[in-house]
Amino acid sequence: MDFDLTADEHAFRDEVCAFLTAELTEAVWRTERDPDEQGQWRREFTKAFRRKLGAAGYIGMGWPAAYGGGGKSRVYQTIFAEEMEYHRAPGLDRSITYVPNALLAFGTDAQKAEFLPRIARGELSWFVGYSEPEAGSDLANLKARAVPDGSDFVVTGQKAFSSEAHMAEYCWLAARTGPVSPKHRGISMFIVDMQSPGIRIDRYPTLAGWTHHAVYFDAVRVPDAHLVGEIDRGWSVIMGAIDFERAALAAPGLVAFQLDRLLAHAREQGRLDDPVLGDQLARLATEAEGARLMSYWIASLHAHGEMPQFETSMAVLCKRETARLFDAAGLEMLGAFAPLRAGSPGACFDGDIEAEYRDHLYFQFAAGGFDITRNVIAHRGLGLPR
Amino acid sequence: MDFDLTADEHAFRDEVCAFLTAELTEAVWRTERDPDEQGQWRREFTKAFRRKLGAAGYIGMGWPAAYGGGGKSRVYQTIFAEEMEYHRAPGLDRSITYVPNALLAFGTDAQKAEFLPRIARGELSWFVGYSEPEAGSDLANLKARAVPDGSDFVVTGQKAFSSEAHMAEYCWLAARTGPVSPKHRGISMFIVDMQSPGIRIDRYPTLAGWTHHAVYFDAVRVPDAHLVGEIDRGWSVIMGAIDFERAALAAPGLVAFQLDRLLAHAREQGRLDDPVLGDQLARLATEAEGARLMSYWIASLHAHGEMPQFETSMAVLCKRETARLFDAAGLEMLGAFAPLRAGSPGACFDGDIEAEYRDHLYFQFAAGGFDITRNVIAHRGLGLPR
Amino acid sequence: MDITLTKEADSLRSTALAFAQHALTHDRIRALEGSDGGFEPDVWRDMATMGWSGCVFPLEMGGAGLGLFELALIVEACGQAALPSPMFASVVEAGMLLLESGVERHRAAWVPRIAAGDAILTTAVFEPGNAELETVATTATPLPGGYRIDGTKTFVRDAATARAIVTLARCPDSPDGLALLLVPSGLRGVRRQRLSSSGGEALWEVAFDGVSVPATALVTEPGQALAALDRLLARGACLKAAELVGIGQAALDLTVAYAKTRVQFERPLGSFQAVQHHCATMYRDLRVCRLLMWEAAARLAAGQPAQREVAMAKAKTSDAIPALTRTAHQIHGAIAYYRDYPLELYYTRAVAAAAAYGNATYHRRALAHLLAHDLDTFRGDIHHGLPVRPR
Amino acid sequence: MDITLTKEADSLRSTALAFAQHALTHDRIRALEGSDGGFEPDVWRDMATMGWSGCVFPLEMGGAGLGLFELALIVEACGQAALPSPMFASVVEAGMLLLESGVERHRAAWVPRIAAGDAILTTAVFEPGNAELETVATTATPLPGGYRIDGTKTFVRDAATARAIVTLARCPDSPDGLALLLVPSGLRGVRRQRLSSSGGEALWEVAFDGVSVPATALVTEPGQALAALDRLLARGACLKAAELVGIGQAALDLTVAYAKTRVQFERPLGSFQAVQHHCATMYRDLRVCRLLMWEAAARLAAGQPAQREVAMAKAKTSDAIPALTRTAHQIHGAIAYYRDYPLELYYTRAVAAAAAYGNATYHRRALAHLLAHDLDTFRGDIHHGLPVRPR
Repeated sequence: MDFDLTADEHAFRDEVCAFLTAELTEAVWRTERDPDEQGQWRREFTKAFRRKLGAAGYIGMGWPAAYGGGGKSRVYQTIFAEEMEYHRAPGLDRSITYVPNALLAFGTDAQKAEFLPRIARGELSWFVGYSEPEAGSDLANLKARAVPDGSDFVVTGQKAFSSEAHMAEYCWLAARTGPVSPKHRGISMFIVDMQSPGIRIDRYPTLAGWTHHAVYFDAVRVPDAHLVGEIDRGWSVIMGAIDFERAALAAPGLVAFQLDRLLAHAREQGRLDDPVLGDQLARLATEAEGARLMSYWIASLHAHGEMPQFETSMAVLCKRETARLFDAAGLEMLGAFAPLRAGSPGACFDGDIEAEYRDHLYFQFAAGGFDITRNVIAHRGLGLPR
Repeated sequence: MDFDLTADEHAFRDEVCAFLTAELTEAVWRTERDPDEQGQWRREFTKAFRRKLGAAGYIGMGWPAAYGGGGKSRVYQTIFAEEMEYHRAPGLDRSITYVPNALLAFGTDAQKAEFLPRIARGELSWFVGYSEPEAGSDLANLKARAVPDGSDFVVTGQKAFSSEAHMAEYCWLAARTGPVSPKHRGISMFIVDMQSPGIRIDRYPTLAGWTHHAVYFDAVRVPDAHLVGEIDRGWSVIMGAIDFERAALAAPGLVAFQLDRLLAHAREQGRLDDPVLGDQLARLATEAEGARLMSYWIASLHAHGEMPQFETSMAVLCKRETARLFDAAGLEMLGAFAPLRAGSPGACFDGDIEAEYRDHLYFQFAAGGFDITRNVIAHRGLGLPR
Repeated sequence: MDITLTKEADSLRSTALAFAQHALTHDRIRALEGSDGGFEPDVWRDMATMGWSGCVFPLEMGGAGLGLFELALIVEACGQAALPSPMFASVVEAGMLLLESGVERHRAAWVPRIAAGDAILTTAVFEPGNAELETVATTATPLPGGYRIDGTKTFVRDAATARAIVTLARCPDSPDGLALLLVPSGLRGVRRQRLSSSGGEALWEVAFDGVSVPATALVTEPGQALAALDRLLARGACLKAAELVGIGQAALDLTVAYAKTRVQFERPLGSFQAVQHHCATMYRDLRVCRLLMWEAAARLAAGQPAQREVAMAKAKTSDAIPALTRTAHQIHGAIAYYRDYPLELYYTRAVAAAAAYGNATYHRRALAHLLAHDLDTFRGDIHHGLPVRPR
Repeated sequence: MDITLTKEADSLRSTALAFAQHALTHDRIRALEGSDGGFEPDVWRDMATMGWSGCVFPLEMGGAGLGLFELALIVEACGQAALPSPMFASVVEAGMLLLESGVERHRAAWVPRIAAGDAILTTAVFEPGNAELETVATTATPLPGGYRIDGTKTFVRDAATARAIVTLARCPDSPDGLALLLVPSGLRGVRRQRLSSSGGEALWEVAFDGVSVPATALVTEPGQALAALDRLLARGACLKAAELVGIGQAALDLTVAYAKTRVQFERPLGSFQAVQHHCATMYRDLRVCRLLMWEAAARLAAGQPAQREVAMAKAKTSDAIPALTRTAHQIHGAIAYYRDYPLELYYTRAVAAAAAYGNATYHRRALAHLLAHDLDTFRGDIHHGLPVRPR
């Protein structure tokens, strides 16, 4: 039981912090932002930045050495994720958290050899093709179909809410290959080259300002070799890989940044001794500390070889609920100036707090969301009956 | 639209307030309290007080003139209930709110003639025999049986959570006369003389300090004439009468008293200008005002001849959730002294705040409770599907 | 005591809502958000024709002779429809200020035109970095025969369409040190810059750089500005609370409708108990908000003191309605995260209305101030008199 | 960084819990609540035999040589079992005070006996009407060869069973104006009155009426009382947080077990989504509470500064655990409203533990004080250094 970073961990943290500080200069913040993109970095910048992460050895940190991994514990990965979030750096997403871990767990040797080195170098962006208009929380309801044809599968269907689809080299796709009932059966996983003929991408503006995508597959051919895991058994891949995504989502850098931003504002306004504000910031700081500990607790369990499952969902819930507390409290603290947006006279922090208040809405429903996550905790964590 | 009391209403309020102030003297508070009783008044005092309410004309205020009623609108009844709660007076309960209104709606002429005059004079205490160990929220699950035998029914079974059973002249009983499925059918309502042979009452101490009762019926004979409504159709009586109970429960006098008590305490401690406490009292006072308006809104709807249903449940929820906010906030405000109980050195308000913090627990689950009431609002108020 | 809408009020509300909900498509509303005017002139003309712009003004000034309560119902309906209009700037702010506190000259000149919808006026009160009115930095320096105005104002509604701006400034001529001056918006030295802001209002920063106005620009009698301002702030807060109630109703309606039709896990979304309980809480909170807002509006309309009630209404709506819109999105999920779904209109308007005329924190501070300095008012008209039974 | 229990700690916790849960029946626990002693001497002897009373003391004083963190696990287990004992008074308060800050004379005399469970000591710090320690009214007046103690103390744990009371008083002899004096509880002039209180502790008001003690009664070196007191308050808050975590775990366990078996509307109660979500929230809050408490305890155990962490742990547990017990009752319904159902043990103990050693409001004020005067400490060891990127 040790709540302090070790000397090594501290050094690593300082190294990551120095790397990010050096990369994300004032000039970069001025020139590389793009409100059309999720995360608000220009897509070319995100791709280039991910290559830098690869070159610095930050991508394969936790992989086995056989695949070029650094064999570093989850604590290091959490430190890295915390720093990335705190600095609001681009590139730490499913392309380097979810897909390579899912490949390691479920891919063939050939698939690992084909993709892992390129992922480790930060060369690949992935679009995870799960959600559809009628398959959100109820993911097993998906309708996209993959029909065997010679040594290929032929994929037809529509995917929604498709982050990074417009900049992805590959799609990690869930499609129906088998019966519709029971719904969880008959789903298979594929790796699809986004340059394949028959793929069309539409843009949809979100209320957060950036553009999201829908992807249409029209008789897109996928070679057998790019089937991941067994046919009709894709659901177990999806379920087995959920934790890879959750662990990355639980990083506590966002709330640390949100807290520091409000503290900076209060200090600038000479309001650090305002009793009512102090009471509120005391509450928020306590919640932020709780979220941070949750995240490192999960990392510690992994470091001990345990396999936290619903615990990781709980950590994500805790982090995201805390972030939403900060979103609302931030607006309240800005008072009359809260609604002002980027570029407006009077906007504090260039309108970021209001922008995040919109952006973070997806915390409440995406990747399980607050309600479904509570179902998961109740069922898997407490064993309550369905 | 008028948020002020009319001159008449104001005069009535002053009259009730003066009546209660005169009756509930310091001496009465010293001598007539009994921690073993729900409401903490000696049972003889409660019964005597109810007769005084009857003599003063406060019981039948809303009944039709034909049954000795005063024909006063719900606004007056709400004013009366608010004052009673504010003064923490005994006697305003199911015996004068629920039973007579249910009798007016569902009783035979003979039953009305037999019971209403005595109720109006405050002579009768009633025990409402609904709940059983296996029939709480799921009331239709009740198992007590009433079997026809000659011109009587013979009742056997067990009732739980039986307020005032030990001081009741009569029981307003729900028992099964028909099939067990569907559960809502086959229930009938009876009036049972509590002096009948075969009735046994057990006492159970509650965590609130007072004693609750369980009532056992062993072949208790009830004459046909005391069947209320049609046989096997008791569920519609239960459902039809729910609003009578709810409307009384929604009275806002409790939260007004809770607020004033905290204000008195803050003033006594010279803390009215404490900013953090001020922020909290501002929140609480706003919630209390909301609860008060909800209550008078329901009364106004009734006064206009409308029949609010789920709205009344919403008002009860609002009042009770607000009361629970006050319970927790009261303990917080007392700080280290919060846990001290009646008679202890250092106890504020003779430990009432901590006692109510325990007592009011039943707000959260009884008469629907917070969860079931939300179901009701969702289904009946918003039309959401079951 | 009668907390129900009169038949007339209920009918006014229904009519207003029916019009407001059909006046503009959601696409058009979104398109107007960035425009200089911010509203559709044709719609505003229709609203004037129906008597809404004149609703609160006396018959002899071309108004409908109704009161602030009826105006609140109209503002609520516009909030529920996300319908942009200069109602707030021209009627709630400048028009009622002139009606209640204006000198005869300006009242006679402007109120009938505001009531008819022929002229739009606005007010300039708040200042950058100084939104809580503790100090006013803008000055009206006496000149021979007039004043020179210098300073910068912000959160000025509809400055691009307003003929004139009723502007608050420090003024040594007045006993309370303040003056409200009517400044034609085309005067030399008046410059405006659009604020980019959450929600649908056209808000501006307006700079007055040595702007000369005649002595007749004074809107109120000397020493009356502060009182006029107090009434403006109370009215603004109450009617922003009304707008929030409309916003909350719309968000709840959208959510309930969606929950009834959307199927997930082979069941309607609305059959899940978690969704039901979220919706029930939204409904409960909305009802409390509406009752508090009604009370504040009724008291203001009757000319009764309403410090406590306005602060409660604005504090509660500013907390509860944005929270309600967050829950609405949580229930909707991804579909409402897109701009083409109408829920976002309410999400962003809730933020703007909560921040306008004092947010929840601001109004709780006002209540805490009452608590410390005027306990009777804090406790309200209907109270039982402290201390409680001394036990 | 490693936020997991060591095997040894986990094993200690399991052992402690298994013992604590079987030491007394619920009926016996309830019966003890009103008694003067408040605990079962046989059980305390067993706890001493297992080494718990000595857990935190050095081997050479007959202790187990473990630390505050292990003590927190034992206190948590006792909280989870609602098991009364003089652990808090004798070990957490008096014993550790003597160990850390006591003069050799008293440390050598008492710590081994406390560790062995042979003697129970307690502390008298708080005063009636003055629970927040801003001022101390009790006085230790210097006499030739000793002191005369006058004053009244409250919230004195286990005063009826304690051999001696470590008492805080104003004292002109000490540089910090304060003294801690060891007062044998049988001395003339020491009177005690039982407090009637929520929860299971035997709390007393103790009056010192001209009580004479020798000069050797001084527990700490002159000028060291305040520092000893600070450590006592931090330790007390942290271990009350540990107790609250145990209370929360017990309430959650009872609730989940009940929800799995109780059938309503032909379904297990726990299959209702509302119940599931309540339970999930309880579980989430409990986990956060436990992690915060672990952190505070680990820092105190390591002798690191822990103002922030202790305040956070006590503030959060004091809010969240009583709320958790309220939800537990809401889910149970009427059955748990009766005294013979064990949930009420936790309901009332949560109130008592939340109020002891500073409630949530008190500790948030402490955090706000840090915020105003020591921003780095407020932010914690792991922070990135304000200001954030200036945009």
